[in-house]
Amino acid sequence: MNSSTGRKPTPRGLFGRIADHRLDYLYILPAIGVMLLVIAYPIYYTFYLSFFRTPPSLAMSDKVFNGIGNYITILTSESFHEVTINTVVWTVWSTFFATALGLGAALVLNRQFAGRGVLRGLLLIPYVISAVAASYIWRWIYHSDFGVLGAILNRLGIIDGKLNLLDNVNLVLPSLIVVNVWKEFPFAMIMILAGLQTVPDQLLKAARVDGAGAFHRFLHVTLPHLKGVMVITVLLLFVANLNHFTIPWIMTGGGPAGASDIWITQIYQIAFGRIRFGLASAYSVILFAVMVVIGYFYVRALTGNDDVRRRG
Amino acid sequence: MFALISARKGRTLGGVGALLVSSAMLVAGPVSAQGSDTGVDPETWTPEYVRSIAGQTEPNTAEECSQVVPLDYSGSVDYWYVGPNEASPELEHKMYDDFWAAWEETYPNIEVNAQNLGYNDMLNKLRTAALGNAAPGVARLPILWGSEFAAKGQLSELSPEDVGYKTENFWPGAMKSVTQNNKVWGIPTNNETMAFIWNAGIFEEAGLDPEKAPDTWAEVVEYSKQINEKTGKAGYGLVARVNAGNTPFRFMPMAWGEGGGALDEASDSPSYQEVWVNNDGTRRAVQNYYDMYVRDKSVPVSALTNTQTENQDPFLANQLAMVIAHPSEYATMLDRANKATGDDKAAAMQVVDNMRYGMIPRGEDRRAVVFGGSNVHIFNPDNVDGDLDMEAAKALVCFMTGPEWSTKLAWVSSNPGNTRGFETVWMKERLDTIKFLDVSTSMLPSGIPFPPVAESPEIMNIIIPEMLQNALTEKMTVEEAAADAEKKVNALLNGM
Amino acid sequence: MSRRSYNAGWSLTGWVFLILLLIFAVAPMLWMLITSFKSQFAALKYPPEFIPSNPNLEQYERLLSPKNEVGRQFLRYMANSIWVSTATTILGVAVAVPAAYAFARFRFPGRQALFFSVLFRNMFPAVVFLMPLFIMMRWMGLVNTYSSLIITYLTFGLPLSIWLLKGFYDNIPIELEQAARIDGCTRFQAFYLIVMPLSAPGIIATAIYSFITAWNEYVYALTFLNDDQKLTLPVGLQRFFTEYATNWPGLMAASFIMSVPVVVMFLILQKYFVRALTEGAVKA
Amino acid sequence: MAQVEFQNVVKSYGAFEAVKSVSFTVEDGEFVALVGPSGCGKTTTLNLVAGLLDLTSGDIKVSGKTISDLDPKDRDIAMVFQNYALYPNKTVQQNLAFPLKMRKVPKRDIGAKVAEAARLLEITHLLDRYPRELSGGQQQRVALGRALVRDPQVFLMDEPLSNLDAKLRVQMRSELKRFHQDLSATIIYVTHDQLEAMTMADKMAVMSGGVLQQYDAPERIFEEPANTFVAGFVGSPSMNLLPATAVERDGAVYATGDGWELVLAPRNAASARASSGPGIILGARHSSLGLHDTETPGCIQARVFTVEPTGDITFVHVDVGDSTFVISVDPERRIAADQTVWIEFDQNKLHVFDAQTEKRIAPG
Repeated sequence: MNSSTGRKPTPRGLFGRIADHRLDYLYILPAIGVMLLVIAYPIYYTFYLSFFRTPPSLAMSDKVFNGIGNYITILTSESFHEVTINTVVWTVWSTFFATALGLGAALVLNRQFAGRGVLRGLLLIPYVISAVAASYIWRWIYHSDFGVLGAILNRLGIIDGKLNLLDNVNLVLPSLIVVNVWKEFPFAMIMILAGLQTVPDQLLKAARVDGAGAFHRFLHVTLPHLKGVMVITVLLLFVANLNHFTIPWIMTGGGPAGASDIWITQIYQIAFGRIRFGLASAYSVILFAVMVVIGYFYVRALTGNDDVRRRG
Repeated sequence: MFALISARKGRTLGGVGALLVSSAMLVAGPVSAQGSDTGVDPETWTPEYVRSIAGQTEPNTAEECSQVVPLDYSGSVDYWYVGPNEASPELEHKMYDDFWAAWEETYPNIEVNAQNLGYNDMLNKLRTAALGNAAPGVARLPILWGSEFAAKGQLSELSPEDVGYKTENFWPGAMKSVTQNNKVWGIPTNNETMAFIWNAGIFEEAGLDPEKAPDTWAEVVEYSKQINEKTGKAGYGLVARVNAGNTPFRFMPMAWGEGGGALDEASDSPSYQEVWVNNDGTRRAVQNYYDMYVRDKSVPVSALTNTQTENQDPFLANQLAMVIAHPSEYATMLDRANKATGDDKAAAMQVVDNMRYGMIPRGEDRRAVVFGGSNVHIFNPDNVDGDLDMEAAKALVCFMTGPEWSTKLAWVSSNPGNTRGFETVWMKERLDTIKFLDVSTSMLPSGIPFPPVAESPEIMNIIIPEMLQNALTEKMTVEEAAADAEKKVNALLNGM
Repeated sequence: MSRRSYNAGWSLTGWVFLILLLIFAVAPMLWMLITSFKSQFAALKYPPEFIPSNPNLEQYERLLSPKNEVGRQFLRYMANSIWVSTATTILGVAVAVPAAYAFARFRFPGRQALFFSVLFRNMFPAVVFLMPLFIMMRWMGLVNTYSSLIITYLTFGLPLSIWLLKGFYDNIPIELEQAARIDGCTRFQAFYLIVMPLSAPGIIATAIYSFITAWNEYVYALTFLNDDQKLTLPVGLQRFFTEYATNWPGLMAASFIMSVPVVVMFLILQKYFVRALTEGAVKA
Repeated sequence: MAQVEFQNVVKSYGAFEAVKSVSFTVEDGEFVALVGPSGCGKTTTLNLVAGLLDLTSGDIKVSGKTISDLDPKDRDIAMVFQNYALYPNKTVQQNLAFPLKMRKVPKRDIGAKVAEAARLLEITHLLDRYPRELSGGQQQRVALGRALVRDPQVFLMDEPLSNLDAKLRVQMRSELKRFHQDLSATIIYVTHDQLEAMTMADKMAVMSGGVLQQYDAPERIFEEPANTFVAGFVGSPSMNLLPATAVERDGAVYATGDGWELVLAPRNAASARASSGPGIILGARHSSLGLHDTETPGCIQARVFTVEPTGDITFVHVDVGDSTFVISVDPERRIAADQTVWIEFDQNKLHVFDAQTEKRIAPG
C-alpha cells in the first residue's frame, strides 16, 4: 500500500479522528475556553453549595451539610407557590405579547413605503436601551404620585384620582410585563421581519392567482413559512424572560408584598438580601432544571433549523 | 474627667433634654436603652450643658495617634466607606477633602486606597468581597452591618483601647452595636439620631399650628389626614420599600414608641432572644401605617416603591408636610434650594424657611428613635486582599475616631462617636452654624440601636418591610401580617 | 365586501396598529427627554407640564461638563463603558468568527455537542453566577479589573454571535475558499480575503449585539468593580441619582446620554442586523 | 505544461475508501476526462490533485516531482468549479486579477494578462460587472478566464459545463476543446457525462466505486470496454448486455438463455471457452444488431416493448427473456409494440464478458 512517500493509512477510532482534526479544535478553543471558564466552575459551585445550610451567622467555611434539605425548604415554602405563579405569568405573557406585537409590526413593515427604514429604526429603540435606564424611565412614567400616565388618564377622564400601578398587588405584575414587552417586542419584530423576507414571492403570487385574499395568504402561505423563526423567537424570549432580573428588581424589588417576585428576584434576594447562599444555590438548581428542559427544545429548534438550512 | 460620662447603672430617664432652641421642642417621654455599664446621663445632657462644654479643647490628633503608630510609619491599607455623594451638601465634601489632606500630612508614608461606595451597593459588595477574601483592610460601616461580619469571624477584634482611646469616651449604645460574644469588633465613628421635620407652611394651610409638631404618633395620623383633606397634599412621608435600609429607620421608632419592637432591643436589658414583632405595640404601629396609607390615603401612594430619598423631592416641592429625616436634611435641602433657578428657587427657599425640626413623636409607651451612625472595623487578615498591614490600619482608625475627625467628618449630618469631640472648638462651631443641630442631638439619649445580631439585616430590611407591605396592600390584615412576621423571625432565630 | 375594500380595510388596520405601536415605543423616550429638560422642582409638578414651561439644560451641563465633579465622574464612567464595550466587541468577534467558521466547515468529533454547549450559555441566569464568578475572579486576581467584566461579557454575546455567523458560513460555498486556495491563498488568507468580507453583515451585527450587551450590563459591573474611578455607566447612573435623593430629571438626562451612542449606532447599522438575521439565522 | 502521475492513490474517510489505489499517468498536454457515476471518486481524485484534500496513501507527481505535501497554492494548478466559485464581492476584473495578485505578479503585468485572457474569452465588455450580473455562460467564461490567466501547469475542471443549458453546453464544449488545442494544456476534466468525455478528451479514466475501471482513448474504451461496467457506462444508448450460459456441443459453443440459444462464431467461442466458468455475458451495441420480422436462423426470438423514433434513427426496445435490448433501425421500418421479432447478432462486434469477473474476454 505504501508507495513512494511515507504516507500511512489514518488510524481509525475516535481518538484517531480527534487527532486528525486537532487543528480544527484550535478554532473553537478560545470560545469554548472562555465559556468553560465562566460557566463550569460556577455550575459546579452552585450544585455543591445547594446541599449546604449557610445561615448568615456562619462563615462560609463552617457551612453545614444539609442533604436535600434546602430543596425541601424551597418546595414546601408558602412563597414558592406564589412566586412560581408570578414567574409563569411574567414569562408567558411577556413572551406572548412581545411576539404578537413583533409579528404585527413585522407584517406592517414588510411592505414598501416611504420612511420604512426610519420607522423600523424608531421601533427598534427600546430594544437597545439599557434595562437599567428603561426601568427608571418607566418607574417615572408609572409613578403613583407624579406619573405622567396617571395624569394623562385623568385628563382623558378614564380614571379619577391617582393611578396606582406599582404599589398595587394586582396591577404591578401586568405593569412590569408592559415594560418588558416594550423592551422586547422589537427583537421579535426584527427576527420575524427577517423571516418574512425569505417568504418566496412566487408562493404569494401563486396564492393570489388562486384567489386567496390578504388574510388567507397570510394564514396559508406566510405563517407556515414563519414557523421556524417564530419557534426560535419564542424560545429565545422565553429563556430571556425567565432569567430577567433588572426590570422587576429596579422597579419594585419584587414588591409590593411579593406581588412581582419571580424566581430570579427571589434567588437574588435569598442570596444577597438574606445571605443564604446554600438556599439560593438550591433555588438556582431548580431553575436550571427547568431551563434544561426548555433548553433541550431551544437547542433542538436552533439546530433543527440549521438542518433545514443545510438541506435548502 | 468628663462630667458627661457617668457610671450610673441602668437608669431610665424621666425627661430628657429638650435641648434647646426651637420652640418646637417638647419634653421627651421615658427613654431607655442607654444604660448598661457606662452611660451618658441624659439629665446632665441638656442643650445648655452641651453648649457649655463645647469649645474647651482643641486636641492634637497627630500627637495622640503618634502614641499608637509612629508618624513616619510606612505602609498601605485599603479602606471602604460610605462617604459624601452627589446629593450631599458641599460642606461635607469639603470636610472629607480636608480629612484626606490632614491624613496625608500626618502619615505621609501610609498609602490609603480609599473607595467611597454607595450606601445601597456596599453591603452586598462587602459580603461578596469577604467571601472571596477580597475585603478591604478597614471599612467604615453603618451601625447595623458589622454584626454579620463579626458573627462570621470576618473581622479582627478592635476596641478603642487598641488605638489609644477609652471605651468610656464612646456612647454605650454605640459600643453595644460593636460588641458580640463579649468581644469588641469595632469603634464607633459617629452617632446620630433622626428628627421629625415638618413644613410649617403646609401646617398653616391645613389649619394646624405651624409651630407645633404632633406629640404622639396618633396625632401624626390625625395631622396627616387633616393635611391631606384640607390641602390635597401628602401628610406624612411614609416609606415601606423592601430591601431599603431607611424603611426600618422610620418604622422602628414608631414601633418602639408604641411598646413594640423586632426583638426585645427596646427593653432595659435586651436579650435579643425574645420576639416582639407581634406584640400589641408593634401591631399598633402597623395599624397607624395602615390607617394613613389605606384608610385615610393621606400619604404618598408610591410609599411601597419609594425610599426616603424619594420623599425629599416632594417635601422640597411643597407637596409633603412631614418626614423623619437626618439632622443633615436641612443643610441638604438648603443646598438644593440654592441650586434651583428662577421661580423654583423662590418656592424652594420658601419651603426651607418653613422647615421645622422637632423631636420624634411619642407612642403610648415612650419616645424612641433609632440610634444610628457608623462604626469602623478592621477585617480579619484571612479575608483581606493581600497582606493586612495592621499598623497602617490602626493609624487610620485612630486618626478618624479621635475627637477631631469624629467631629469634623460628622459635621453636617451626625455627631462625634468619640464623646470628647463634644468639648472641642469644632463642636462649638457646629452648634453656632448648623440650624437644628441641637434638636437632633438631643434625641441621642432616646436612641435605641438595632439588635447587634447577624440576623438583624434580614429582620430589619426584609421581614419588617414585608410585614408593612402585606398590611398596606391588604394582602393580610394587620394581625396576620404581624403574626406572619413573628413566624419568620422565629424561623430565622432558630437557624433556618 | 369586495376584495378591494377588504384589502383596503386590512391596510388601514395595519396603519392604525403601526401608529399605536409607534406611540408605545417612542412615547416613553419622549417623556424621558422632556423630563430631562425640567428642573428638579418642575418635574414634581402634578399634573405634570407636558411641555416644560421653563426648559433648561442644567442637567446636561452638569453631566457633560468636565469642570465639576459630577461631570468629571460621569464622563469618566462613559469612557470606562466605551473601553469595556469596545474591548468586549473586538474580542467577541475575534473569538466568535473562528468558532462559527469551524462549526460550519469542519467535521471534527464532538462538534455537535460542543456547539450545543455554546448555545447553552443563555440558559444560565447571570444573577446565579455572581458569587461563584466573583470568587473565581478573585483567584485569578481579576477583581476590580476590566478583564473580569470583559471575560464575562464575552460569554453573553458568543452564543448568538456564533449561531448567527455559522449560518453565514453554512451559506458560503466551500468552493470559494477552494478556489482562493488554488489561486494562491493560504487557508487563512482564503478565509480572511474571501470568506470574511462575505460574512461582513453578520460580523457587524454580532459586533453591535456584543457592544450593546456590554454597554448595558449592570449586575456584574456592580459586583466586580470596587474602584470609584472604574465604574461603568449603568452602575454610575444608579449611584449618582438614587442614593440620597432621586433626581428624576438628572436620571432621565443621564439615561438619555447613555442611550445616545447605542441608539445612534444601532440606527445606522440596523440594516445589517436585519440582513444578518435574514441570511444567517432564519434562512429556511 | 506538465505530466501528472497518479501512484496507488488512496483516499479514505475512516473505514470508507473513496479512492482505492488509483494509478495512471496524464501525459503532458493531454486532455483527460475522469468519468463515472456520482460518488465514484472522480471529484475526490481531482481534489487530491488540487491539494484540497490530503492523500491517505500513495503519491501524485507533477512533472516528476511529488506534490502530495504541497499547499494548493504551491502546486501551480488552476481549477474551474462546477458552480464557478466566482468571488461575489469582486468584479470580473478583480476576479481575474486575484490569482495574479496573490502570486505577487507586478501590477502592470496583471492588467496585461487580465486583458489578454478577457480578449481570448470575449468577456472584455464584462470586466466591470459583478458575477451576479452575469449569465451562466458568462460566469463560466470568467471562471475559465481566472484559471487561464495564471498559465498553470495543469488545469483541473470539475463538471464546468453541467450548470449550463443544453445548447450552451454544446457550444462551450467545442470552445473548450479548441482552447485545449490552442494552449496544448494539460487538463484533467471531471464529468459524469460520458458523451462530454468522449467528444472532448484525449483519454478517459472511467471510475466506479473508487476504482479506476479503464484508462484509455475514448474510441478504445468504446470499442473494447474493459468490463461490463465500462460497457454499460460508455456509449448512448449503452451496450446491451445479455447474461447467458456457454454450452459446448458438437464442437460448437452455444450461448443459451431463458428460451433462446445462439451459436457463437469461432472468435467468440474461443472467448467463451476462456471464461472462468460457464456463465458469460454477451455484449452488443445497438448498431451491431439487426431485426427481422420473420423467423430467421441464427437469430433470437424477442418481443417489441416500445418504439422510439428520434428522426434520423429509430430505437426499438425489445424484451429478451429478463433483459431489454435497444436496437437501432432505419426510421422507415414499420415496427409495432408487442410484435414478435428475431434479433440478428453481428458476431464480429459481439463482446463476451466473464460473468464472474465481469471482465471482457478478448477474442481469441
